[in-house]
Amino acid sequence: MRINCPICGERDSREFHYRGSAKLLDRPAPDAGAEAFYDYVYIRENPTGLNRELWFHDSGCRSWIVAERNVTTHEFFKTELAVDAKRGAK
Amino acid sequence: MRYSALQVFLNGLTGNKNWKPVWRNPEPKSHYDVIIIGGGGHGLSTAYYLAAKYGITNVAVLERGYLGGGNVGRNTTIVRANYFLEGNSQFYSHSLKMWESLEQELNYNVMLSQRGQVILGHSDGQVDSLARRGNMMRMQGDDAELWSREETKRQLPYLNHDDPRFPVYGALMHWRGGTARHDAVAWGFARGADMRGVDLIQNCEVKGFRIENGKVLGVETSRGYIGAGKVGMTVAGRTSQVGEMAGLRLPIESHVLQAFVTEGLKPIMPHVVSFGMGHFYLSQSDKGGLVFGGDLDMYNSYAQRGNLPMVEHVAEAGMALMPMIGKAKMLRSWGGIMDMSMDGTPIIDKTHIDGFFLNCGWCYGGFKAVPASGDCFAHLISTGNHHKAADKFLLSRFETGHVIDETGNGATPNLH
Amino acid sequence: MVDLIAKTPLADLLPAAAGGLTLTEAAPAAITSIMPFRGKDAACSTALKKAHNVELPAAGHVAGTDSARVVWTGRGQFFLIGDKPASTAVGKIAALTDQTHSWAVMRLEGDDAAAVLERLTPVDLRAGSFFQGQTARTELAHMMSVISKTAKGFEIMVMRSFARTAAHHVLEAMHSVTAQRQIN
Amino acid sequence: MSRLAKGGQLDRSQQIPFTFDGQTYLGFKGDTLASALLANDVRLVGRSFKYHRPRGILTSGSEEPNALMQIGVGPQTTPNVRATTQEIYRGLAASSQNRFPSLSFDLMEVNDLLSPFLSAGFYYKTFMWPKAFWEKLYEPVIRRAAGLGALSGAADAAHYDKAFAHCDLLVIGSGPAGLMAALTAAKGGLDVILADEDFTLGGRLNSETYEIDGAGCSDWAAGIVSELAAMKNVRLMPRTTITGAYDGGTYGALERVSHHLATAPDHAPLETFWRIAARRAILAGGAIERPIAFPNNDRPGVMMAGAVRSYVNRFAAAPGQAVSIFTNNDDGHRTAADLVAAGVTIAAVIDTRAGAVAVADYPLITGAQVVGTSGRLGLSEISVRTSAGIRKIKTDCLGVSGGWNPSVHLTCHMNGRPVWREDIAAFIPADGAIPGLISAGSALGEMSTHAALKTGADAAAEVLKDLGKKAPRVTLPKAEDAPVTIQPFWHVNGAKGRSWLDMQNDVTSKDVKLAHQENFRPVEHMKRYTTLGMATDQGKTSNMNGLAIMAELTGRSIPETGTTTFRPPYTPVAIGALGAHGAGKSFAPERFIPSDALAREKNARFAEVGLWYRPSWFTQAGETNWRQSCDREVVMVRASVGLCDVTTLGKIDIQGPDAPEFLDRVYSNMFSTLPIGKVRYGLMLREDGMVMDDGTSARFGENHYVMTTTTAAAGQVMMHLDFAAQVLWPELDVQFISVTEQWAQFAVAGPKSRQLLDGLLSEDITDETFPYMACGDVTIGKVKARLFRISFSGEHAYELAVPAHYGDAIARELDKRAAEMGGGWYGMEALNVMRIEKGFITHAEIHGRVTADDIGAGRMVSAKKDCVGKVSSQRPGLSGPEREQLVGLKPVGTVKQFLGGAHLFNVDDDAVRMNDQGYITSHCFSPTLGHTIALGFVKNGRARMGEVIKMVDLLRNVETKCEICNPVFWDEKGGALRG
Repeated sequence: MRINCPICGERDSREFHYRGSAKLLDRPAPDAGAEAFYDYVYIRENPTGLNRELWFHDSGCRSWIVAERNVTTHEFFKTELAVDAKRGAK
Repeated sequence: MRYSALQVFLNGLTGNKNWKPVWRNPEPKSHYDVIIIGGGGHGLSTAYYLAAKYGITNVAVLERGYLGGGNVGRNTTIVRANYFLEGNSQFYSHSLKMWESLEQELNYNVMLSQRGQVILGHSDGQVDSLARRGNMMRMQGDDAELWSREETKRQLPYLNHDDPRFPVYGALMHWRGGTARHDAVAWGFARGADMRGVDLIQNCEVKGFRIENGKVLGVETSRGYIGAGKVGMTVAGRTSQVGEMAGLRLPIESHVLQAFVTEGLKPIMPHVVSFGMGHFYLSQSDKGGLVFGGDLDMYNSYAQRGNLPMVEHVAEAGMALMPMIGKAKMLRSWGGIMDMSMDGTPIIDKTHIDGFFLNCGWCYGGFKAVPASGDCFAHLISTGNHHKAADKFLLSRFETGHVIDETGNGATPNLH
Repeated sequence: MVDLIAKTPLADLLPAAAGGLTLTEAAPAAITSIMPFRGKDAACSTALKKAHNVELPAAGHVAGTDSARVVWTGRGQFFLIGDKPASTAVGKIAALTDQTHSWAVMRLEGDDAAAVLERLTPVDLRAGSFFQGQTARTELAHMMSVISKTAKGFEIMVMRSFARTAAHHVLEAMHSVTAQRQIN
Repeated sequence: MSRLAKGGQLDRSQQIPFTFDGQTYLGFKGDTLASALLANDVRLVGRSFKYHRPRGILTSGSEEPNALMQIGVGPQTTPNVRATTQEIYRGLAASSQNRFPSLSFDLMEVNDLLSPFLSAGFYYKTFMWPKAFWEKLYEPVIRRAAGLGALSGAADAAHYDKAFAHCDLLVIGSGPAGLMAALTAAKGGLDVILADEDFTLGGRLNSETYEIDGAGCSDWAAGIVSELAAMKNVRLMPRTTITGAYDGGTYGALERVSHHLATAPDHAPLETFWRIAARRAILAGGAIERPIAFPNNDRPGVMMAGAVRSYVNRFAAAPGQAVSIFTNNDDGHRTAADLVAAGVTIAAVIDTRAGAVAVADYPLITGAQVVGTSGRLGLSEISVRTSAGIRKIKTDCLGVSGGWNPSVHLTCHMNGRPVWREDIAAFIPADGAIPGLISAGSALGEMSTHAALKTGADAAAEVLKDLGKKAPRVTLPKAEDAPVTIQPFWHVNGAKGRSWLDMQNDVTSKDVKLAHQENFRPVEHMKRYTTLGMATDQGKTSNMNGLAIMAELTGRSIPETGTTTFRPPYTPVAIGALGAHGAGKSFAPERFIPSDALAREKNARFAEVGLWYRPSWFTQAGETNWRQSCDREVVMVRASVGLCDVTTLGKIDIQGPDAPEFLDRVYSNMFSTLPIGKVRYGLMLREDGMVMDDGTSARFGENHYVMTTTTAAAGQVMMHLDFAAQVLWPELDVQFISVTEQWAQFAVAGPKSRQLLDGLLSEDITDETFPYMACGDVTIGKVKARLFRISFSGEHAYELAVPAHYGDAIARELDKRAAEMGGGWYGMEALNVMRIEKGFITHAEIHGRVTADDIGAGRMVSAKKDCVGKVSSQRPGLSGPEREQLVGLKPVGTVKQFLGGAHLFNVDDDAVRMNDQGYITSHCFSPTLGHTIALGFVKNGRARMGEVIKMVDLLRNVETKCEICNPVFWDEKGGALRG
C-alpha cells in the first residue's frame, strides 16, 4: 500500500503508523464533561466507505497526517498534514 | 439423518445416493419469534441453542452471503481458554467445556484436537505475566503449566534454541487448547439448527429495521420485510454498519487480520505455538498445511485482504522462532474483518431498543467463543437476563470504567 | 585532570569492501539539530547564512558544502553538519541540540551502491530518481535513517546504538549484489 | 529413449547427470526435471494425496498438480518442488513423495480400494465415537497420511534476500503480448520491468513452431529480448514470478536466484522476494489449458495437449511413442501437426466436434469421446466412444485439450470477479479489477499470436498516454491469427468409472454430485466440502470443470454459478523468502549501550530489553548463581558506590516559548512551576485515564526541559508528544527531538557517590550547590557534561551524562574510581531489588490497566489544570473498594517464598477465581532487610494495611502467608536521598 506524505511524497505504507479515526483531532474542551470524553475516546463511526483517519510517518519526516481513504477498496483520496487540517477546521 | 461410521459404510455400499441435504433452502416466513442476523459461527450457534436448549424454534438466521462465509471460514481455527481477567476467564472456560462435548451434541465431527497451545515468554517480565495468566486459568478450573527455559526446550525441540535474537525464558502450556475444523463448526451448528426447525436463509441481506416507540418489530431485507419478536445481531466485522441501521453508535472498529497456510507437509509440528516477541502463531492442520497468522494490518478495513508489510513481518517472526519452516511454501493468504472493540473484549448485551440484542466485539478471538457465545446470547435473548459466564460483557463498561483490557493498551482497538 | 578519549561508533567495524563497493565511516566534527520556532524559518535561514554561509534547504534537500552542510531531517527539522556546531545566534530563534554523538555516519560508494540500497530501503534511490543534493528520511532494514546522495554514492546515518546492525546489513547487501553479478 | 535426435532449445554439448529416486539419468542444459524425465521414458512421478493413485506429469508449467518432488537430501531437502519448473543441474537429487515403500508399489493405494467409503466430506460424518479415539487413533493416522513432501526438521540454512524495485510499467509475462508491451513502452520512454517465471523469456513462443515476420517465433522472441536487454530503461527479470497484486500498485515477486545452480557463488541468495512499486502494470501472463473429465483420466501418460507439444518443440522430448489427442477445439490439432512434423507417431485424434477437420497427416475420429483408459502405472490403451460404439486404441500418451483459461488470478487479488466470455468459453479479467493494471494477450482471452502482439502494443500505448507520454509508431510483426473454435465439452457422461477433476486432492465429478445432493451448492461450499482446488496448484487446472459440472446440476449458467476467489500468492512462496533476514540475530535490530565492551570484560550477563542489550548482573570469581552476584551488588551500592549504564532510558530535549504549557498538558502533575536547575518526577496518562509512563523531567532554562522516559516506552512517548504537538495542540510553539543517543548516562549511586565525583568534575558538588533533585551542566576536563541528582536505587545518587563518543572512556574512568572505594558495577537485577525496597514502580506495576490512584499517586493528577486522560480518569468504576491498589507484601508464615504472577486471597478462602483479591507484580530477596519482599495489587489494599492474607501460586504449588504493608520497605523518610 502506498501513502502520499504531504512532505515526503509517495511512500510504502510500512513507513507509517496508523492511529485511527481523525475524530481524535477534535478533543473536547477540558470542561466538556464525561459524556463528551466517553464519545471522543470510545465511540467510532467505523464507516465502510470513506474514512477520515490519522497516520504518522514515523520512519520518515515524523508528520501526523490526516488521510481520506475508502476502507473497502483501500484507495486513498486525499492526505494533508494534521496541523493544516486542524487549522482548516478552525 | 444420524451420522456414524455405520452410515458411512452402508451408504458407501450403495453409491452414497441417500445422504440427505444438510439444511433446507426455505423461503422466509412473514414473522419469527427471533431473527438472528449473520449466518456465521456465532449466529448459527445462537440459533442452535435457542432451539436445542431454550425451547424457541420459530427462529430465522439471515445470511447475506453463504453460510459460514465470514470470519468463521477465515480464521486460524485455534481453540483455547487462557485469559487472565475477570469476565474473560469464566466465559472462555465455559466455551472450552462446551467444545469438549460438541461432536456428540451436534453429531458432527468438528475435529476438536486438543494438542496443547503454548505461549512463549522472552523475558522474566513476560514469564511473570504468563504466570499471572496461568494461575488465573487454574483458579478458573482450567489446565495450565508454566515451563522453565529448559523444560520449554525439551518439550518444543523444533523451536530455535541456538542463540536466537529473543531467547525463550519460559512458556505457558495449555494442553486442553488446540484446534478445530472451522467449516465443520459452522456446518455442524447449521445442520443442528435446521433439523430443529430453524430457517437458515442465505442470500438475504439486512437493509434496515422497523422500530416503533423504542421496540423492534422486524427487519427489512433484500428478500422483503420479515417481522420479529426479537432480533439478535451477530455480524462480526459489519457490526457498526448493521448497528447504524438501528441507530446504534458503538465502540467498535473493523480491521483486517490476515491468515496464511502452507502446502501440505508430513507432520512436523504437534502443538499450537504463539511467539512472544513478534506477532506470530502457528499450528499444523490435519491435511498437513502449516496454518499461521500474526497481527492486524493495523488500518481500518472491510476488504478481507491485507498488504505485504504484515505478511513479511509474520514470516520473519516465523523464521526467528522456527527456522525449520523456511522451506515450507506459503500456499494461500486471505483476510477476515475483525470486530475490534475498544478494550479487546466482546459485548453480549441488550440495547436501548426493546427486543434488539447485540453480540459483537470478538476481535480475533471469536472462533473459540462460538459455543459459549451462542449459549449466552440465546440465554439473554430468551430470558432477558445475562448468562453468568458473560455477565461482564456489558456495553456500558466503557462509560463506567469497568473495561476488561487484557493487552493493557487502552482505547486503541488495533492494539488489542 | 581527566582527558577522555572519544570513539566513534563505527571505528571498530569499518572500512569494509565487497566487489567494487566500499563502506567507510564519515564521522563529522559537529552535528547540530536546528528546529525553528513558530514563524522563524526565514529569520533562522538568514542567521545561518550570516554565521555559516548556508541557508535552510527545502524538504528532502541538502544545502551548503562539506565544511557546513544543512540536511533536512524531518518536519521543521534540520541538521547542520560540518566543522563547527551552530552559532548561538541561531539558538535565539530555533531549538538547537548537539547531535554529534547521536548518529553513526557512513558512506557507501561504488557503481552498484543503489542496487545495494534496493535491498534495504523502500525509497527509489536509483540514479534517475534521486540526485545529489537530495536526502530522504526513510527505513533502512527496520531502522530509522537519513540517506543523502553524494557524488560517488550515499551518506547513511543511523542512530548510534544501531551502528553495528546497520553496518552488518549494508555489508551483507554489498556481498549479495556482488555475488549475483556472477550468476546469469 | 524418447529424446528426439534434433530440435529443442537445448545445449546438447552440456550433458547433465541427475538422479530420480536413486536412479541416474542424463539430461541437457535447457531441460527441466520434467522434460529430462520424459526424455528418459519416466512417466510415473508421484502419488495422489488421498487415494495414492499413480500420477504422471500433467503440464509443462508452474500449474503442475502431480510432478511434485523432494529436491536434495538431508537437512536442506526441499519438499513439493514442481519438476516442470526446476532446471536440472549436475548432481541434482530428486525423489518422489508420499509413497511407502516405493513409488511403483505404494501400500497406501489401499485407500483407492476403500474410495466408496472415503467420498467427499466423509470425515465430518464419522470418527466421533469413542470420543478419546480422535486424538489417540484417528487423527494421528490421518495426519501421517496427509501432506505430500516433508520438512527435514533442521533449520533452513539457505540465504534469502529481499529487495524493493520501482518502475513506471511492470509487464507480467514475456510471451508475444508481454514482449510487444515492454518494447513499445520502453521505446516510448517509460521505465519498464519485464518479469517472467520461466528461465527463458518468450513465454509460449518457446513452445510453438509458427513464424513471426518470417522467422521462427522463438528466434523472433530471442531477438526482441536482446533488443530490450540493451535498453537502459528496461530491467529484465527472468525466473521471477509476480506472486500478488496489492494496494497502490505494489506487487510481490519471487526471484529464484540460484535454484538452477549446483553451488551458488558465496553470499548469493537462493531466492529474493521483491516488492515492486509500479505506476502501471500490464498482465500478459498467458493462459492455462484445461482438461476434459472422462473416466480414469488420471493415469500417468495423460497430459495436457499443449504440454505435449511444448515437450516436443522446446525440449525435443516425445512423451510417448504413439500419441493420441482428445480435444474439443482446433488447438488440439496444432499439437498433432507439430508431432507429425517432428516424426512422432499419432495414434488418433479424437475430436468431440462432428465437423472437425484434420490439419495434417494423422487419423481423426470426429464427434467422439474418450470414455476409458487402461494401464496401471502408465497409459497403454484408451476406449473411444462414437455413435457407432466403443473402440480401443493402443496409445502410451493422451494429450487432452478442453480449451484455454486466461490466467486471471492476479486480477482477483482485490476481490474482483472475472467476467465470462462465451466465444472462448472462459473467464477473462474484469476491467479495473486492479487499479492501474490492464491485461493483454491470451490473459485477456486474445488467443492468437497476432491478437496477443496487437493487444500488447495497444496496452502499452494506453499506459503511455495515461502517463502523459506519446506512443511510438510500432509496426506489428506478421503472425498467425487463427480464431478460437471451441464447442465447450466439460465432462463425459454415461460411462463407467470415476472422472478426476483435482488430480492432487483426488476430487472426482461424483464428489461434485454428492456436494450438490447434500446442498453444498454455492461454489464456495462445494470447494470447501470437496476440497476441489485447495491443493498446491489451487485449482488452476480443475476449478473450471468443477463449477461447470455444478452449473449443469443446478441448471444455472457458468457465469451465474460464479468462481471461487484466487488469492496471493500466484504460486507458493517459501516462508524463508517472505521472512528473509528473519532468522537468527537479524530478526530485529540490536542496540548496544556505550559501556557494552567494558561490561563484557566484567563478565556481565546480558538480557534483552526491547531492542537493547543491558547487563542483568556482573559475575565475579566464585559466583555460580545469579543471586550471589545480585545480593553482592546491592550490598555494595548500599555500603559504598555502584555504577549502572542508564543510557537506554528515553531522553527528549524540549524547547520553545510554550514548552512549560506543553509539559503541563502531557504530564498529570505541574511542570511549568519547576524551578530552573531542578528535576521533578512525573506521571503521563493515556486519554482513557490509565498511566502510560513515568519518569523525570529536568529544567535547564526558561524554555528548555530534558524529559526522560522508561526504556520500554521511549518510542511510544516520543510519538505521543508528536501527537500532542501536531494533532491536539498545534497552536503551541514547542519543538522537541530525541537526545537518547547523544548522551551516555551513568547512575553513580551510594553513600560514597559524591566522593567518587569529587576530583572527576571541575565543579564542587555539595548539598548546597547540588541538592536532591538538582540538575546542571558540569565539565570533566575539556568535556561538557550534565549532572542530575536523581535516584532510582533510593541511595544518595547522581546520573552523569557525557557526549556518547566518550561513553566508553568515562565508563572506564568511573570503574577505576569506584574500584578504589570498594564499589563497582551493578546490573538490572540489583537495581530491581533496590527499587522494590524503595517501593518504586516499573512497567511490571504500570501495565496499562492501572490509574494514578491505583498506585497511590492520585494527588499527582493536578486539580489546577487539564492533562491528557484527566476527565476519563474520573469515571466512577476507576475508584472505590473494588479497585486493586498498590501495596507492599512481606512474608509472615514459615514459607517465605514470593512468586511473580501468584495471586492473593483472604487467608480462609479457597484459591478460586471468585475469591481473587489481587496478584504479585514484583518480588525479590532484600539483602538490606534480610527477607523476601514484594509489590502487588490488592482489592482496597491501602485500607487493609497490617492485614494478613495468603499468596497462592497453583502453577508452582507455593502458598505463603504475608502481611499487607507500606510499599516503601526501606528509608521511608528518604534520608539517604537527601543526606
